[in-house]
Amino acid sequence: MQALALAILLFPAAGGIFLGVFNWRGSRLLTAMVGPGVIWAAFVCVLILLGNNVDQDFTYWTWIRAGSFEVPFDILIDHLSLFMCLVITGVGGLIVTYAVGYMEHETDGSYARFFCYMDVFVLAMLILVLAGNTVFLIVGWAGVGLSSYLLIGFYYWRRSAVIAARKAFVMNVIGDIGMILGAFVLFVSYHQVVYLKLFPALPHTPDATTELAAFLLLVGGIAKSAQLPLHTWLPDAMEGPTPVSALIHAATMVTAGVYLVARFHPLYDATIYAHAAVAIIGAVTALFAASIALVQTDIKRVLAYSTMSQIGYMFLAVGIGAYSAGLFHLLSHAFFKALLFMAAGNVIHALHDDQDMRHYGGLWHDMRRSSVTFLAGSLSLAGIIPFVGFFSKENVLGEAFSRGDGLGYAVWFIGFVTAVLTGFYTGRMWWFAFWRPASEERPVAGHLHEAPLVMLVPVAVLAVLTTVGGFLQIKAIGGWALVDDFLKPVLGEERIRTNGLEYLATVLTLVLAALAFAAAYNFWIRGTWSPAGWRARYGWGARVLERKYYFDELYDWAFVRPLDRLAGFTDREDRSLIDTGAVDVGAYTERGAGALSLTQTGFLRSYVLVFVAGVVIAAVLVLWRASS
Amino acid sequence: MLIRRNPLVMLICIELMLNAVNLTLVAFSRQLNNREGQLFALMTMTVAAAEAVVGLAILVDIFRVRDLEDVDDLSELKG
Amino acid sequence: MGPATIVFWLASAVALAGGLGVVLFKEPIRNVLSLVLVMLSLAVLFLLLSAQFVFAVQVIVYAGAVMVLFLFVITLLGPVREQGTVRLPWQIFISAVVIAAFAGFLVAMLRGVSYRTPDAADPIFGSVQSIGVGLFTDYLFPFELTSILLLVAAVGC
Amino acid sequence: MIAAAQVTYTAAQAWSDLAQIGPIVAVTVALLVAVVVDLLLPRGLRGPVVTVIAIVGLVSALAIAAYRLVNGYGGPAYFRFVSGDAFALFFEMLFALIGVLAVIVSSSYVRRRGLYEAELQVLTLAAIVGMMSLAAAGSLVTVFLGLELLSIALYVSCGYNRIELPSQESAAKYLIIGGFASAFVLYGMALIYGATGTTVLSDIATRVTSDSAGNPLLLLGVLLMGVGFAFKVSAAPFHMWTPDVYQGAPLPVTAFMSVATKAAAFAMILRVFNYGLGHLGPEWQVLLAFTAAASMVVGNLMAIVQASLKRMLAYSGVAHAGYILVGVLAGGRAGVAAVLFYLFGYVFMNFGAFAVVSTLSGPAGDGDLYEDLNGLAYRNPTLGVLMSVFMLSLAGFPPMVGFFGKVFLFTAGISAGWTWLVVLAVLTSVVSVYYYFRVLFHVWSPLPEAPVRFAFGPVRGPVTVVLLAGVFAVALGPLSGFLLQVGLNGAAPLLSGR
Amino acid sequence: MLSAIWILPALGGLIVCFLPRGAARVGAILVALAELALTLVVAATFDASHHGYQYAEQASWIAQFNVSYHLGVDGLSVWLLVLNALIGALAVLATPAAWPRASAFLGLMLLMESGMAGVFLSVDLLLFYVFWEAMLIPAYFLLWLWGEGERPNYAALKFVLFTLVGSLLMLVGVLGEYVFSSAHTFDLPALAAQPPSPAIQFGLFALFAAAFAVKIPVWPLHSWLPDAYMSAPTPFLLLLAGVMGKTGAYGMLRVLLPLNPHPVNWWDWNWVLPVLAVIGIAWGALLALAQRDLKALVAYSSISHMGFIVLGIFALNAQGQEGALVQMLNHGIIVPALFLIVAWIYARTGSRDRSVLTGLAPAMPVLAGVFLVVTMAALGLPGLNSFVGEFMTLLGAWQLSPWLAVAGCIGLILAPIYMLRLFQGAMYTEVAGPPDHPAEGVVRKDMARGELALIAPLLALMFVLGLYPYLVVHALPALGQGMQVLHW
Repeated sequence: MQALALAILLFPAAGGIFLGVFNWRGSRLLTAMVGPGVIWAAFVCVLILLGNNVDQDFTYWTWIRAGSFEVPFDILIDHLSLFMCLVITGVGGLIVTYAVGYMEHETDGSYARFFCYMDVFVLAMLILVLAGNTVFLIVGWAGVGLSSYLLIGFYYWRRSAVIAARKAFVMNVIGDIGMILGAFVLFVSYHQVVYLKLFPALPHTPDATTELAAFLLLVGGIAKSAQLPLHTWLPDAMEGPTPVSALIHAATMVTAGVYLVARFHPLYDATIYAHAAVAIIGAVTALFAASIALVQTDIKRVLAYSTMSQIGYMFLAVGIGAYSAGLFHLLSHAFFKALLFMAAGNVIHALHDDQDMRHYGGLWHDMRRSSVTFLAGSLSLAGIIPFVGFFSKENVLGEAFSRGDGLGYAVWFIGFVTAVLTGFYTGRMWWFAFWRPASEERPVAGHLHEAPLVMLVPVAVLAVLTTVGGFLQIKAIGGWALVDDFLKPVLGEERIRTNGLEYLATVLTLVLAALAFAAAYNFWIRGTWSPAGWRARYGWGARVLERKYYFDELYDWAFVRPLDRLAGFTDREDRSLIDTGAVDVGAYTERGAGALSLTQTGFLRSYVLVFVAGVVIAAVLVLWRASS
Repeated sequence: MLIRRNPLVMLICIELMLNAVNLTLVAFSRQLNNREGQLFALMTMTVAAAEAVVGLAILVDIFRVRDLEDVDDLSELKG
Repeated sequence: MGPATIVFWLASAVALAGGLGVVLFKEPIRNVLSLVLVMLSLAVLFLLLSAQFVFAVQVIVYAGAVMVLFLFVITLLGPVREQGTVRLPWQIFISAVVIAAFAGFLVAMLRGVSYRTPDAADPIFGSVQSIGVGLFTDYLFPFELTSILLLVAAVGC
Repeated sequence: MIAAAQVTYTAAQAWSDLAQIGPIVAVTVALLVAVVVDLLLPRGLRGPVVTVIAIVGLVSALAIAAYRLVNGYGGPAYFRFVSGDAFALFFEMLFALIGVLAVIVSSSYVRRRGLYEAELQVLTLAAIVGMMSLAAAGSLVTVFLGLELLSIALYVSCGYNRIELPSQESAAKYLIIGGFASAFVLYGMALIYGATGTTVLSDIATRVTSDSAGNPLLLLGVLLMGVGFAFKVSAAPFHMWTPDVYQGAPLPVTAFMSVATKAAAFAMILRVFNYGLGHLGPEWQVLLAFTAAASMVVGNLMAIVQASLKRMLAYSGVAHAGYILVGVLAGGRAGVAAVLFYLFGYVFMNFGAFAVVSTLSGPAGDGDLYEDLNGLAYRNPTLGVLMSVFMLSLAGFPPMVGFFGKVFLFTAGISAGWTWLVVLAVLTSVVSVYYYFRVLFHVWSPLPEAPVRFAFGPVRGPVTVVLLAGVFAVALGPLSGFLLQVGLNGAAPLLSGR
Repeated sequence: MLSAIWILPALGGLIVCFLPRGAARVGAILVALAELALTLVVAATFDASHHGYQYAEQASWIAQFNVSYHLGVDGLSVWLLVLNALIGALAVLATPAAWPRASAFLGLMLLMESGMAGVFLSVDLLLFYVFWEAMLIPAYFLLWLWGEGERPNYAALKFVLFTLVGSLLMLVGVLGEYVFSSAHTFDLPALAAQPPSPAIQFGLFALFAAAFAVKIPVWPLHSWLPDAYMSAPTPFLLLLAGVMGKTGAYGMLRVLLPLNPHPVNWWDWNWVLPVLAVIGIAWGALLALAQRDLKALVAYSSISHMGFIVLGIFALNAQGQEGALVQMLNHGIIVPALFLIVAWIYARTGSRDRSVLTGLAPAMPVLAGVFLVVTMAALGLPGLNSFVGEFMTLLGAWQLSPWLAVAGCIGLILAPIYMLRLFQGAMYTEVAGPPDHPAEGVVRKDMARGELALIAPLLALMFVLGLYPYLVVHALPALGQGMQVLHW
């Protein structure tokens, strides 16, 4: 079993290295085979491990040992990590197979390079999930940051992609530092690094260190999952190719924050403020992102903001203690968001990489199969009844509602409003892009050729999962909760007792979301409330939303520009203060020497004079010494 | 010695100083009643003589090259 | 005030005058002559200090031979008065100050010396015989050194 | 009839006394033979023959000194006027070595400059006799006579190049100030004699006890002698003569003078102050501390702005005098041994540097400016490398002997409590690195197109000397343990008095 | 065995100096590789369990001051020796055939390498000092005679004078140590056993710290570094940046801390230096941000990295100091790689100005890939080697005081910004088109096989040390007893 656990990591690693180093100029077919194949192999290993119901911490070698600080290289296999591995390798495999088709017009070099980066990403994500101690978690954490930098900046001949990549990476590093400091606090106060030893050592009553550690880890989570303060990199990350957005910015990477809180649930249970902060940040981000999504014209940006909003939901869930609900929403989100991205990818691919929704229209008629799958995804996103989205979102909102205290209701209400907004912008996206008759500027006027099979099959699989997946946990409507049972050994008992009321809330959100979706129809198509009219009256609101609440400008003004000025200042200072300081010393000695040499006049008599003067001084000294 | 500018006079001043030393030596010899002082005085006399001879030789050389009567002219070497 | 003390004061006065003369006279020849005067007065003092042999050497060798050599050289090189540009104006002033300080030290230091009254000198103290014996027994090595010294002086000029 | 004082001086004792001062005798014999030969031989033959005689004399002196140093040292001789102890033998060996080097370098230099060779060798021999007797001095009289003999020999050799004015000017300056200073020394000695009643150092050592510090005679004597010695060592306030004299005098004389006089003067200081007036420690240590500090600062600072190599080396000599004074101040066995070690090392460093400069001088005149060194390493690689070795050693870089000398000096200094002086020494030696590296800059700067002033012919003689000095400078580094032991033995007799 | 480690390059260097160009190059490579093999043998047979010095060689040198020629290697110095030999070999290999006066250059490089090996080997304080100064002389000549830039001599002289002020003060410290410590010897373990009183330790600490601070360099004494690095020729720069800085840090660990454990008088030195280190980290990072020239950027970034090392050393606990040592090795691997790459870019494009360089990635994809890995290692990406060092250093600093660790993190945040500016500035700005049809102007000049072979060992080490730092770390607990100040 130990070898198999390591194999999960070795497969993607081997794939990455092979593609990166050897197959760099090799055949495209080989690349197409190795890329996704390696991930499916990892998927198979996960399944085997799942089958044997392995629940063990495998240690391989000592990574660092400095006195009492001992960090082994160990992999923790338990239901939570297997659950995440399933998501990563499963959905990841689908996306990478989809990418084989999507990227075929790339050159040989870039093709191999793309798949190498994808494999490296999956490897890093697996390390993150499987790591058995905080330090290795950080290694995975930064590895994911690196691969997102590489993939966002994949089209490096586009300046905007390069800038976006760097921005994403710096944001991630800030998150890493939060994680590192959190690891310090944990080690310094509890002298443990390995999870299985650390969690029992944690106190049950909240005190300063647990709060501090929880907050610091939260900083890492926020940066990675693009929550409110550190979220500006996600929309720019859309510069990367669509499969990248699908895999990283929908299914796996952005959910790392949720996994983190779930994994450190003993720590978060032992804190009040940090735990509440998670929920609040999640809720606020959900609302914030949903509002911006309303006015976005680029389809991928809409999806990006919707991702941010959905992750807000997940943070909300884990923030109020409903860890398994959060993870179930994570699973469902992985399904329908990947589906939406890939379907959008099909459209973009067909329309020669045009991402602007205004040029779409008439897709229902021209690309029937992709439109159907996109519809399934949209309905699931909006939270309509049969789809998985409904069950997971309602599950989260239900838990929030039934938590019973002030935080629970406040958070539920924000979630409810966001659900409505989500319904609206999803509807807007569907009607405006797909249902509307073809717009004039559509790049390909005639019949759009549907995506090749290799792209359609993964989309179809995900569509099926989106529709059927809901039945995994229909707790929202009082049914069974398979996911909760699966995760019970790791996450412990459910903390929130459900009472009857939240079914009422669920029905309410369902109806309103459906209405919002329909409202979008006549808003955009029939024009009963013309967009232009709204924009005239609430112009300023639109502009604020479009400018993403001016966060980018704020960061630029607050951090980037002063940093450059400070750097310039230190550069000048370094030259003037220290450098000349040292050089001056040399200059002064030189000048002193010059003055001294004047005394050497060459006249004999002045020499004798100096001689006698010396005698006098010596006499004074000897006298002073003799007398003292 | 400090004031006069003629090198010859300087040599004479040195002789004067050495004479003074002789006087002190003989005085101490008498006071301590041992003859070392006087012998030492004799030694200094011979040394003074030798020095005078060499001094004059060098000065004669310089005078032969150029008529110098002021020691301050001797100031090519400086700085 | 026995005759010895009178002679002592007289000789030391003459020596002082000669010394001043050496320094202050403008004419080099006058300087040399005043130095001879100093030497002779010193010789008299030596006599008082019962250093007969040294007196003789001083008079014959030092005053006689060396001073004559000086006279000869000065007359050869032209006994012109000292004038010409004064290159170091401040030299005189500063050297005066320095000399005053130095003299002050000498006096201050020596005032505290307590002199032992010398006991009576036996007759052969300063005589040629005792100097001779001393020279060739105790001072043998220095004696040889002086011979080398004179050799070098001869070779040198 | 006045009874002659009965003095017994048996023949056996005469021989043993003579043996004590074997090296001095050897050099004197060589000197006399050289003078006689100089008179008899025809003009052409004179130079080389005298040189050979000089070398033979010096080598035999070296052999005698080494032999005596190895198996048992002698005691005082000639009524304690001179002594053959380890201290004296160490210096006699050192001076003989310097003499050999000097004679070789000067013979080829003089021939190249078309000067008259024989006299220079004679004068050098005379100077060495003076120095040896100075080092071996047992009494103030010998000290004075040795000092005067040395000085007069050097006055004459400075003025050796009769045709050129600078040489004569340097001789005149050196003579007048030298006379002035020796008058001071003499007066100091007279006062010490007056206070203690004897001129023999060992008696003085016994008579001068720590409580006699109040005696003004002693104080004044110490002051005056201290001033004279500082002059001879060219320590700071009294160093004014050094640069002019070094620049004016012919090169081998400068080389010899810079090294030999310093060593002899330090021997004298050690003899008189450390040994003779040991108990008056605080008094003369204050004096030397002042001169040491001043010479370190003045020496190093002035050296920076010099354009001429000889003047730069003169000032570096002043600075090194300051460093060695730290050892003298430290006193004790470690201090004296450090001084001896440093002097031995300094001799080779400095002499080597001067020898390299002397190879530059052609018939036209001494190659004295930095520019003359340009591209030396490319014209004559051995000279270039060796010059760098000397400069680095003077600057105190580790593999070379200079560094170890400084280490021992400073260790003695710190353990004797002169920490502030050691720190000053360290800081000023950083300044010294600046001008030593300026020399390196010129030596190694790529060969200029314009032909340098002195394209010099085959100079086997000085090159061998430089090579020998270089080997000593580098080899002594690691072997410093051995040399330090010799120094320690040398220091032993000196301190037995206290 | 140990004497061979420093004598071999010394002799080799001297011989190579006088060989003609071709033979000199071959000879130098042989000597360098032999040296590498020797150090590897020592490292391999080094058993970690044994405390104290292994392969110790002792012979009395200057008995009067009981100075002994005492060599020994322990956990601290074994890997630094290997680093010294490796970088030395790379430097010799990196010297192109058509190098002016190649034989003298290679000879001096080997001499410098032997000096540094001596520093790592010597256990006797005076011997340490002798090697410490001896390695300076070849460095001066290398920096000056083969220096690029407009005033190589000024830079070389400034470098020497700066270092000398420090090391001569250290000389006073060394002698003071001999005099004031009751052990009256120069042997490090013996001196560490009887430290003098805190007041004297205070003074001695200041003296020693001056020398080491200049060499590393620590913040206020770093102004020689830009001049020296900018005018140093690349092969020499590998040694200068890669290993010479480490001798300073090693000196702190070997000499400074054990000999004066608590230098407290007017103020506690053990607090002053970590603060200076942190300022250095921030200062170096900020300066790196402001640089336009790639080489200057890397130079300033190395000030920031060295700041981490000093911070680790003065954390005075196991994690901090072990992190410092690992960081020394990492920095010794990364900086030479960076300088090599900058030199290759300069060779290909003729300029080092960040803004002038246009997109090079399409022209040299392999170089771009290697440059990417090295940049990631340099900015401390977890998983690669530099992270391990920085993590443990900051952990140690956190235990000293949380604020120090937080301030240290500034360096961690700034690092990616300036490193990515370095990388993207050269590789990606204004790339004309997708890689397969690069812009006309950019001629495809990808990495030659030789260059790849040159940087391959460094890359491999980056990964190995990243994934398995235990290889180095396990030797550490067997540190010399001189380290008992560290309450493990």
